[in-house]
Amino acid sequence: MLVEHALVATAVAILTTMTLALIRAMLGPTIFDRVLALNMFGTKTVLLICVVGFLTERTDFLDLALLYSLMNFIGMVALLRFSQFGGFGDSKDGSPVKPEAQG
Amino acid sequence: MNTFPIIRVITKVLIPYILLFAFYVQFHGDFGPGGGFQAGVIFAAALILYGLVYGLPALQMVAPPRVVEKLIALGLLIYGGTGIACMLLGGNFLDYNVLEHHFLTELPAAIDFLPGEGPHHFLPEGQHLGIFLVELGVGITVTAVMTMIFYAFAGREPVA
Amino acid sequence: MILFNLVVWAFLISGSFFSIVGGVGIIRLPEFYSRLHGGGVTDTLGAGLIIVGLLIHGVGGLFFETDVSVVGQLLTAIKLLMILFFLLITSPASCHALAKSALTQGLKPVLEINTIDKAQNDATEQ
Amino acid sequence: MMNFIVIPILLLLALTAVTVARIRNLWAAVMFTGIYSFLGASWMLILDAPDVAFTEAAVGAGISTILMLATLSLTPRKRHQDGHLQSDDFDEKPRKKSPVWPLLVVTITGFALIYGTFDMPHFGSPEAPIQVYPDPSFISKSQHDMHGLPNVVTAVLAGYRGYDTLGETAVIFTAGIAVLLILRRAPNEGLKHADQESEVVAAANLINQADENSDGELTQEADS
Amino acid sequence: MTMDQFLGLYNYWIVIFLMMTGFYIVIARENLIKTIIGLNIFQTSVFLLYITMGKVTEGTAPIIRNGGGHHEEEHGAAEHVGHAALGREVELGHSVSDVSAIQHASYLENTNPPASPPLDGLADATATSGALEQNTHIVAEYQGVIYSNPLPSVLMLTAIVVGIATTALALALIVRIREEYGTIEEDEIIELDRNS
Repeated sequence: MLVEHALVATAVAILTTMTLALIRAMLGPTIFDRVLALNMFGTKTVLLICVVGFLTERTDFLDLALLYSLMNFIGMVALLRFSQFGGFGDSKDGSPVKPEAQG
Repeated sequence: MNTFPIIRVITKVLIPYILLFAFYVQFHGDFGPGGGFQAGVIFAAALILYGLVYGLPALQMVAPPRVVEKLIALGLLIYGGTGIACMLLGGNFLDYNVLEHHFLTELPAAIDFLPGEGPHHFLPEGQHLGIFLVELGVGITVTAVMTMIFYAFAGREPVA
Repeated sequence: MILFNLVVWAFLISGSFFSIVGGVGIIRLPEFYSRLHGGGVTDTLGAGLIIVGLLIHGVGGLFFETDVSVVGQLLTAIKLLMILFFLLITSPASCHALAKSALTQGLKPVLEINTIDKAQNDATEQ
Repeated sequence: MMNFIVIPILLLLALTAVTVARIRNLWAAVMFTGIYSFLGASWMLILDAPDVAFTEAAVGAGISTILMLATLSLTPRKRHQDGHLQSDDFDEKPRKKSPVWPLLVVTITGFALIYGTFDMPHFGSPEAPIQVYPDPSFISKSQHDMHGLPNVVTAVLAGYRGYDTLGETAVIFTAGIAVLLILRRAPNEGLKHADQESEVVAAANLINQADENSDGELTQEADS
Repeated sequence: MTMDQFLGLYNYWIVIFLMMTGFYIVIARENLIKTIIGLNIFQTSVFLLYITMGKVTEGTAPIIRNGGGHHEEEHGAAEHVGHAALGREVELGHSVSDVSAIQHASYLENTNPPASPPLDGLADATATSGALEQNTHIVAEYQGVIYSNPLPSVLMLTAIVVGIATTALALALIVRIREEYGTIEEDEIIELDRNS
């Protein structure tokens, strides 16, 4: 009943979930399903990094997990942006708004 | 993304932390994973996130292309200048040992609470100072280049 | 010590459980808006439980092991808390934005059970 | 114990790469490239290269994805009347060539490379040439030279190989300038600019007439 | 082939598989963006190949691990080294307080030609850490901890950033090609070139 065993079991569970998310991303059918699967995949990678960090006892690598979660969000916003507006033309929803205009 | 108020608010909350994280990666790079390349990319990613959510004009008010352009060259200048400074101080190009105790590295006596003798130094070794400057140059160049590339792509009008 | 490990075990295993449940949900559920639930479960509950388990494990090192640096463990705990903060903020926001984006682009939620099969067929035919 | 984690990651990597090769929708292909980068970075972390994992995650999954999406939004196959785009505008054209020859070439190359691996030192072997050649004790030496800088990667990057990193930074600088030179001005803006100076217009006309492959649009612009 | 041999080489095989997938995309697909994606996959697998080689069994990442709060520890190590240098200065007969002399001497010391045979390096290391004596094989070790090789990390680190810069350049060219030709399919571009 070492904690290491639990960590390995968790890592395997996370990898299983990653596989399932990957399968959904491959199946589609709509683009939103894929983006959802990508988002989930990214979160699972963050968790995997945390668990591996504890397993190898180098917890100073948690910086990486932080970075992964940030990049996940940024990639997600980019996908949304380009799927919604097809580029940077904000013309469809009015002229670009100053940052102060909306909370 | 004007129709996504939640994403706008979340972005506004997150961006300071991302910038802070970029600085952490830049200046903690000697002690943990990280360094100029990574910090530059993260900093640029924060700017790009702002641009994605609030639109390109808003981003260009924050980081005007005119300034970012110059930063591209500034980073490389800092890098090369560190090497030249080493040469002027009597060493070889990029030989950081000669930077030792030359630049403002002495801790003022008023805040010198470290144990042990004598005046202490912020950056006790020339190597540390040199690596710090070099990484700073790399970070500035990478940030500016990535931001400029983003401007170039995002400012392009699509043709039919 | 054993009790402590048991708590860590419980958190990690329950987190893994919810994670896999969400994974199965994202595969098995019939259409996009119901799949969002699967994604939501793994991203918040599963991730939260696993990170809290790791947090307890990390803090427990302070009490039960001798050669541990307090600063290092505290730093680890702070980093884990920040990761949790990021995950708990960004995942629901992305899920919401995704659902809203899908809705505005004309992907209709399927409201009756009977029509799910038909909707799925339509979606695959696209 | 780590094998339980490493082998699934490798299988997922292979699966993702095959998916990228098979999928026709470029949008999804870019997305899978992001997943591939995440997985590769995770494996790099397990292989004791956190710095590289850091960079790969930031660059491969973040910036690279964004740039490719930006390019995609500028290069759809067709654009609808209102400028609206759908995800199937980014499909590749169905290809006519049969994939047999490329597959054959790839298979032969792959088996040749695999044949080459039989002579390689086993994974993680401490006697591998890379571990013994330059000087195995240079980690402790770097601690001496760099006065105890904990991150040896940074020490090598900015200290020992400072010249090299200066060169790399110059390469990034050059690539950034090149992108700006290519994309800065709007399409055909150069020719419009040339209109103001008659000499340049004459020169452009000469070039356009001499260069027979110039398309009609360019010539028209310069003539007007 | 035994299981050990298989497990010792399967990393390389996976990397080769990834590399060949990227290669296939590059030569079989005609869409320019898809080609760039294939090149990216190829590139990442080359990174993975190098990183794989740098790993040592039982090794850890090449960031010196300190047992305690690492700043103090690292400071101590630095001061220890500094004192050693000072001691050498005294032996050489220089004035200790003369900072520039110390700098000069340490500069000389640091620019010693690295051509000395590896055994000298080993002796140095044993003098500082004393950990390598009982080691039968040669691995990068410091204060009793084995570290993986940092050199592949350094090379690949810069390669990744240069890679994204060149990828951006290629994408910019693709944008221009799309504007001039109206397509990004290789065969259509060749067709247009032939017809014009």
